[in-house]
Amino acid sequence: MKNKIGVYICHCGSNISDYVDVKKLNEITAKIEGVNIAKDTMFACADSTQKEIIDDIKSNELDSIVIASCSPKLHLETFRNVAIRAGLNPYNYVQVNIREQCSWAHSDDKKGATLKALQLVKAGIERVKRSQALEPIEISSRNVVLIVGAGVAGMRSAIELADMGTEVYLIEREYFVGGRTSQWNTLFTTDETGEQVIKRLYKKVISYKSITLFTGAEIVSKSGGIGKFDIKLKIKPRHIKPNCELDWKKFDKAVSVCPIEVEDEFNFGLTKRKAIFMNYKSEFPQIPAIDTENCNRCGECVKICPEIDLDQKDEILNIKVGAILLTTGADPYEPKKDEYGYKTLDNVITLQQLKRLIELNDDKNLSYKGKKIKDVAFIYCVGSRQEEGGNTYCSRYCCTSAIHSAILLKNKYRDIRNYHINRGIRTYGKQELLYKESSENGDIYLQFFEDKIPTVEKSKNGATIKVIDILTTNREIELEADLVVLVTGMVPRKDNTIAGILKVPIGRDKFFNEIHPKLRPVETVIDAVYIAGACQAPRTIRESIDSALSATAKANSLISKGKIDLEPTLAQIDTSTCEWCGKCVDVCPYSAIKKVEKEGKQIAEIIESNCKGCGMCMPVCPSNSIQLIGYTDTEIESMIEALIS
Amino acid sequence: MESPKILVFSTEKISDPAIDLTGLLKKYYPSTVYTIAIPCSSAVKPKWIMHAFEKGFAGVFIAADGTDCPFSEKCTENTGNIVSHTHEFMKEKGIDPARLKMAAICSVCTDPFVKHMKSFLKFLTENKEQKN
Amino acid sequence: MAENTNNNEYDVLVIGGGIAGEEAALNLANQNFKVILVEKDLSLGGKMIHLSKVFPTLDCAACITTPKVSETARHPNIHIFTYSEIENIEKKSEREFNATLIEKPTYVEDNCTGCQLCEEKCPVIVKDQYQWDLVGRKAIYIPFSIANPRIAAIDIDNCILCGACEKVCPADCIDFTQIEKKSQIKVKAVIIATGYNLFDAKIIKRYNVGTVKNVITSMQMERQLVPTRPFNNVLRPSDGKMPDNIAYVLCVGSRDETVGNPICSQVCCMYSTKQAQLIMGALPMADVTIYYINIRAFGKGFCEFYQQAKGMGVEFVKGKVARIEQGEDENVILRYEDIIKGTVQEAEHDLVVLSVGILPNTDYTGFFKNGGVEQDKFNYVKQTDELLSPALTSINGVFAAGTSTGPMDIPDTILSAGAASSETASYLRKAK
Amino acid sequence: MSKINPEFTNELKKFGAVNINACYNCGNCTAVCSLSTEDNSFPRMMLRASVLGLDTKIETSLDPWLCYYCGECSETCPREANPGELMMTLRRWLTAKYDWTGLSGLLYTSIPALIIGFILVAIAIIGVGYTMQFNVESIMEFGHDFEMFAIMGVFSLILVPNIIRMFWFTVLKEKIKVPLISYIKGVWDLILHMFTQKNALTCENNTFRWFEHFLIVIGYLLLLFTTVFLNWFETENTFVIWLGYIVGAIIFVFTFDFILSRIKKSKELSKFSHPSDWLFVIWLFLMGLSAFIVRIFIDTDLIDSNIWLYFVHLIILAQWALLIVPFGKWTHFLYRSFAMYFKKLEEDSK
Repeated sequence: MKNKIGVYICHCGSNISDYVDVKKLNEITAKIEGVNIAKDTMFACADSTQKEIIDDIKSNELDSIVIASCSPKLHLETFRNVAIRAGLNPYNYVQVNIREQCSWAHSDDKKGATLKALQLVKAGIERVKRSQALEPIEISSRNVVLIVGAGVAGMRSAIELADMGTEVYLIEREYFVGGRTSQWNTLFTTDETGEQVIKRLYKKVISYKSITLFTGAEIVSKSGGIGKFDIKLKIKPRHIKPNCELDWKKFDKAVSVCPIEVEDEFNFGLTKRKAIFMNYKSEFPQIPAIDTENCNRCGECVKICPEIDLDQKDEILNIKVGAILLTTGADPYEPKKDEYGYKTLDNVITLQQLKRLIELNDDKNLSYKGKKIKDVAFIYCVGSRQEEGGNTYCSRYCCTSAIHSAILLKNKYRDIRNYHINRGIRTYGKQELLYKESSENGDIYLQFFEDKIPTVEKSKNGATIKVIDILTTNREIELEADLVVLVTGMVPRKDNTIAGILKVPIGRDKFFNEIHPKLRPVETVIDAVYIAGACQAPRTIRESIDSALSATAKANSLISKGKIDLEPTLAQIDTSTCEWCGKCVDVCPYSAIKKVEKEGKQIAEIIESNCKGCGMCMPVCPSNSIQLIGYTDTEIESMIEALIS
Repeated sequence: MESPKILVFSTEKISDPAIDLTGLLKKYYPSTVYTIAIPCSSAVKPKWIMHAFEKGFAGVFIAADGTDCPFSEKCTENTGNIVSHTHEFMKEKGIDPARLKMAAICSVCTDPFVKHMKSFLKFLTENKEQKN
Repeated sequence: MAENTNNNEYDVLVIGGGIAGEEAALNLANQNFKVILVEKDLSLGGKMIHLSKVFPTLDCAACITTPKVSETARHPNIHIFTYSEIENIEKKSEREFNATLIEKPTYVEDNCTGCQLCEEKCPVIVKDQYQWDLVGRKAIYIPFSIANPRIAAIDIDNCILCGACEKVCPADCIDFTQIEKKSQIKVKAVIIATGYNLFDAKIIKRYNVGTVKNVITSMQMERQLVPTRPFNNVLRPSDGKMPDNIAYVLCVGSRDETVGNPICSQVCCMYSTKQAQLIMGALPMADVTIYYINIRAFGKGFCEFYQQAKGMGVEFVKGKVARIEQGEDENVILRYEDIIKGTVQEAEHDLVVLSVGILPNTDYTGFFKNGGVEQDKFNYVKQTDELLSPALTSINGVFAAGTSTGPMDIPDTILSAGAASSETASYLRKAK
Repeated sequence: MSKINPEFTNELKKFGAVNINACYNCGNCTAVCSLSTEDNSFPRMMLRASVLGLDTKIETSLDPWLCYYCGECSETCPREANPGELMMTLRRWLTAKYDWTGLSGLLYTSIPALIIGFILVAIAIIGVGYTMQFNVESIMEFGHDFEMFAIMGVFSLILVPNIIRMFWFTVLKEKIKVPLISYIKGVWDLILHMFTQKNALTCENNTFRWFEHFLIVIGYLLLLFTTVFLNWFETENTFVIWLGYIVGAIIFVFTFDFILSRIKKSKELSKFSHPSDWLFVIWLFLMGLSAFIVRIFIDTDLIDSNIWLYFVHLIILAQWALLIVPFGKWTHFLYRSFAMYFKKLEEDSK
């Protein structure tokens, strides 16, 4: 208990003293037990007063101070600084709000205000008496970030972190980097190609010594927390001997002799590929891969290419990092069988397939399954904005992407005619210009309501689409299309085991969830685990990059100093009374409590690096074994008593 | 006759700034309203509330974070649970559960705060008179 | 880095103290860079601090902005100049910019405690720009209740120099002798976070803004919905009646070639939907109709938010309002084509809100001495590597954050500011 | 059920329509139009039908005729799709559609055909002159006879059948049952509309333009009346001569103003001009001007030595009467009036 307390009561010009009898207050305060000095002052925040307080603390060896003035939101830090300058622990300072919550709120009741001020000051004194000197909790951190997913967001963030002097592990589940963007070909709104963009990023990534890239790599397990994560990685073999120069002609031949043919996921099943493959010639890393799952180890390829090594095995690697950034991206929505004729009609494909189809076709003709394509009908919001069942959210990028694809088609193949059967075009911002360009190209837009969706039927030349068009007074419009493109949106990755390993919360839409979309948009409730790009929500490339760079700034400022200061306001468990029940764990939003065994007894323990000091665990504890520093039972209860006295 | 005393548990980030702003805007509420600020409204212990009643507070008001809570989406639910638990304790002790109230107060919700204080005080005063 | 002790030297100049500028400044300051933040207005907080609740989470804007504002104001690495402007910036070489800072006089010294006694005594009443002219303020005034810094300023254009404020000020901080202060500063990088302007609906003649009384802008409605609002409820201007049939006109100044702004403002659909939901709360009996071309509910949780509004009974009518005219009883008549019915309709509402779009704030164009920052065709800052480095501008070392590069909602603005701070940090570190 | 015909816009583009595909269906054009009503809303639906190629919908519609092209819709169109010009284009397309000879369509869409047509008429007139050895007296008499026969011929062989075709497309084909009395009751309105085009006054800020148009119509009809029935060029009656001078002057002064505004593109409606628009105003101007000058030459007895001048006038007149009146923009005057009449019938039938 403190017993050399200094109390200062501020007039705040006349803002307080006009309504609160400061002099009288001061007199009474001086008599309270434990109070060593009681003074009133015109402006407590004035430089001269601050100096005076410092002198008082030093000369009278005060052990704590109370200042009754304005709201702590204004000057708590100011006076904590005063305490520090006087050599006093800042947590042995209590600010009592007698302006906003007293003199101003009760200027209609001077007597009441004075009485209240007195009680507030008393409560402040009681609180400061029981205050503990606290130091911020300091934990060391590694200036290393693990980035999961080497798509645009992951690679861009890796480069930026490396620029800032942070070491990076960049891991990619696939054999090649680039994620969805590499499949995307020409991009809105700059008309760069995915290949170019990935090339720019990859060249930069490999130019840094501080970035270590693993392809075919996944997280197996995680331990530790903020500043000190220990991660176990599993790396799939590529089956090509390390550091060898590969002869491309031999590789081509090896591909041709490979007897395995599987659906090519890179082209969304439009083509087949071999077990030994590269998705496109300029793909990175510039080394082919043999996918272990499909290879039957016949050895035909080894006969041609001695660089191939079919005996390579999974590799397990342990890495130590300070923070984790998830940029795992999204999957395209896979339409259900027969959804608008998908997989039942010959000429129904998804937008993603169309993107690949444009890439696979020559410049003269667009053909699909050997048939020349002239009329292309885009059906929008497939798998997005569903009122029942499926996804309720809007996938954000698809309107613009479909329109941009239509423009590309029109520019590349003059006689193409595009029909956009949509639910209201959402080309927000500058993307609106693409919508205009496509319209002016002669693309026809038809709009339908969710409850009257278009029908796609087989016809002689392709498909007949019937749609009730709200832009033509709900008239039923019929059109013939050679190719039906389902504009499918984004869904969370099918395989999201990483969320389980890292305990990243999943939102209503099944994407990873941030703490707060505005306050902390790239942080998760797991400290030092950040999310960016399309794993968080459907996004365009630019938006993904914005979020990736944002996460970069946050991660860097957290771990680059080598140590992390945490607020000392933490929950504490009374180990003698705790009878493990787990209720506190259920309610804690930060997974900051774990079960431990101590002296043969199961009890809860606070993981200090995770605790944010919200105190939610306290009221649920049946044995009242949790106290929040600064808000302990004795502090609060003595304040209550002082307030009522 | 002295008017009944109300103890308000406010939250440092959200509802306490609203109570500050109430004073700033010179919107008056009774001077027998006392505030203790804590990090989150879900951290109020029933024990504290019971202590306040024991020591003579006529009413306790939790100015909750509601959906604005910076800590958890479940704050409203958690605070609600605290209130209902405390209500049980109050019933055991023969205290009218209506003497404990909770409402979400956003960081600029000055009018709602004043309204709540005035009506709560009115209720407590009437209640007290009836008892007398 | 922050060890730099020279008063006129900083690592980064952030122009604009709105949410973007604050986020960028905080990120950099947390990485130990010394930041100077220049805001032309009297308070930090930009436009966001004036908003009511924000979509799609409906959390209160002040609850998000004010902690950020005070964190910025408190940060030891951030030096704030409010009511100040940048006159010019000259790039000397990489990581070497000279800028001229102008501190405009407020005629009130910084030791003002914000007690507002002067306001009570000031005899001059003018329109309050922070309440979008809905109510009045004095010639000496605290900008708004949650302003930061929360100190008074004298609007010298309207002040009659009666000296009443000087007499009553307990802190003795009124100083009529203040003059504009010019100073030279040196910085290593610049972030443009100058934000946006709102479209002036008067430009559209057939909307009769000004002559038809009960037509207000969305920002005026926003102010009526804020808890710190000027009136205690949503009222229409002509007679102070509580409206019970409110209309929103979307795409006012957006997606419109005739006003030179063919792009979509990205936020109006959602803020209108949000206001509609809030009105449903404030005036439970009121009908709200939103006239739209396309509802752009594209972001995380937006579409669900739009569906929620529909579920609450907000009526969405597809059709652009073509004319706004005066009806009987001060009511307002909207003429539009109901696209779904395919017929021309005239609807009467007692209050009409124009959901005005976003235009670039082109202040930044005047900053740079030799060769300005390149603009895109709509006068936003041109993003020279839009896809991979969205914050880069045509000048190395000058970065753009938030709506200075195009229309954006708050979450996107914060991300964009984060990106700008990140690029700035690595630009600064390359010097080492 | 309607089938999309995307080729239609290409066909329509030959008639003029410019940027209609830019439309994003906001409905501003329809709502801003002073003539559209709840029961009768245009031009967006016409634009929509054009974009989708719903030609039967357009063929049976009277809406294009109800538009007086004040330009408000085009001026305020947020996508600059120019709906006003589309309505004008549709009038051209419909004129071609109604015309059983098919010449309208040809002249609208092919500038070479147009030039050939004009040259052929000029050659024919010169040929006739040649057969008369360029004798002033007989040529002027021929001119007068030609006028009468041309009017009657064009009217009975082309315009009346075309109006009947229009009636077929818009009323009969649509199976609109109209009581006989409505046909009679509407006649007065038909005549009134024809000569005053009073609906144009409903358009925003259109009073002066309407007045100009009205004066030209009156001037034109009077010129027709004086030349055909009063045989202006051969009369000695002072009143007729003066009347002739005045109406001639009215025509060329106001048409000159129209031409000027098309050149300056000052008004929305004059920003885009189809060849047929140019032809119409220029020929009307030339008619007024040449008639005026011919009369001066007659009054100053210079005509005998300047017979070429009358020839020029006669060629202009013949081109006007044989090409522009039956196949060109002149027909709008009739179709528009009948469209009002049919519209009234349609309304009465409901």
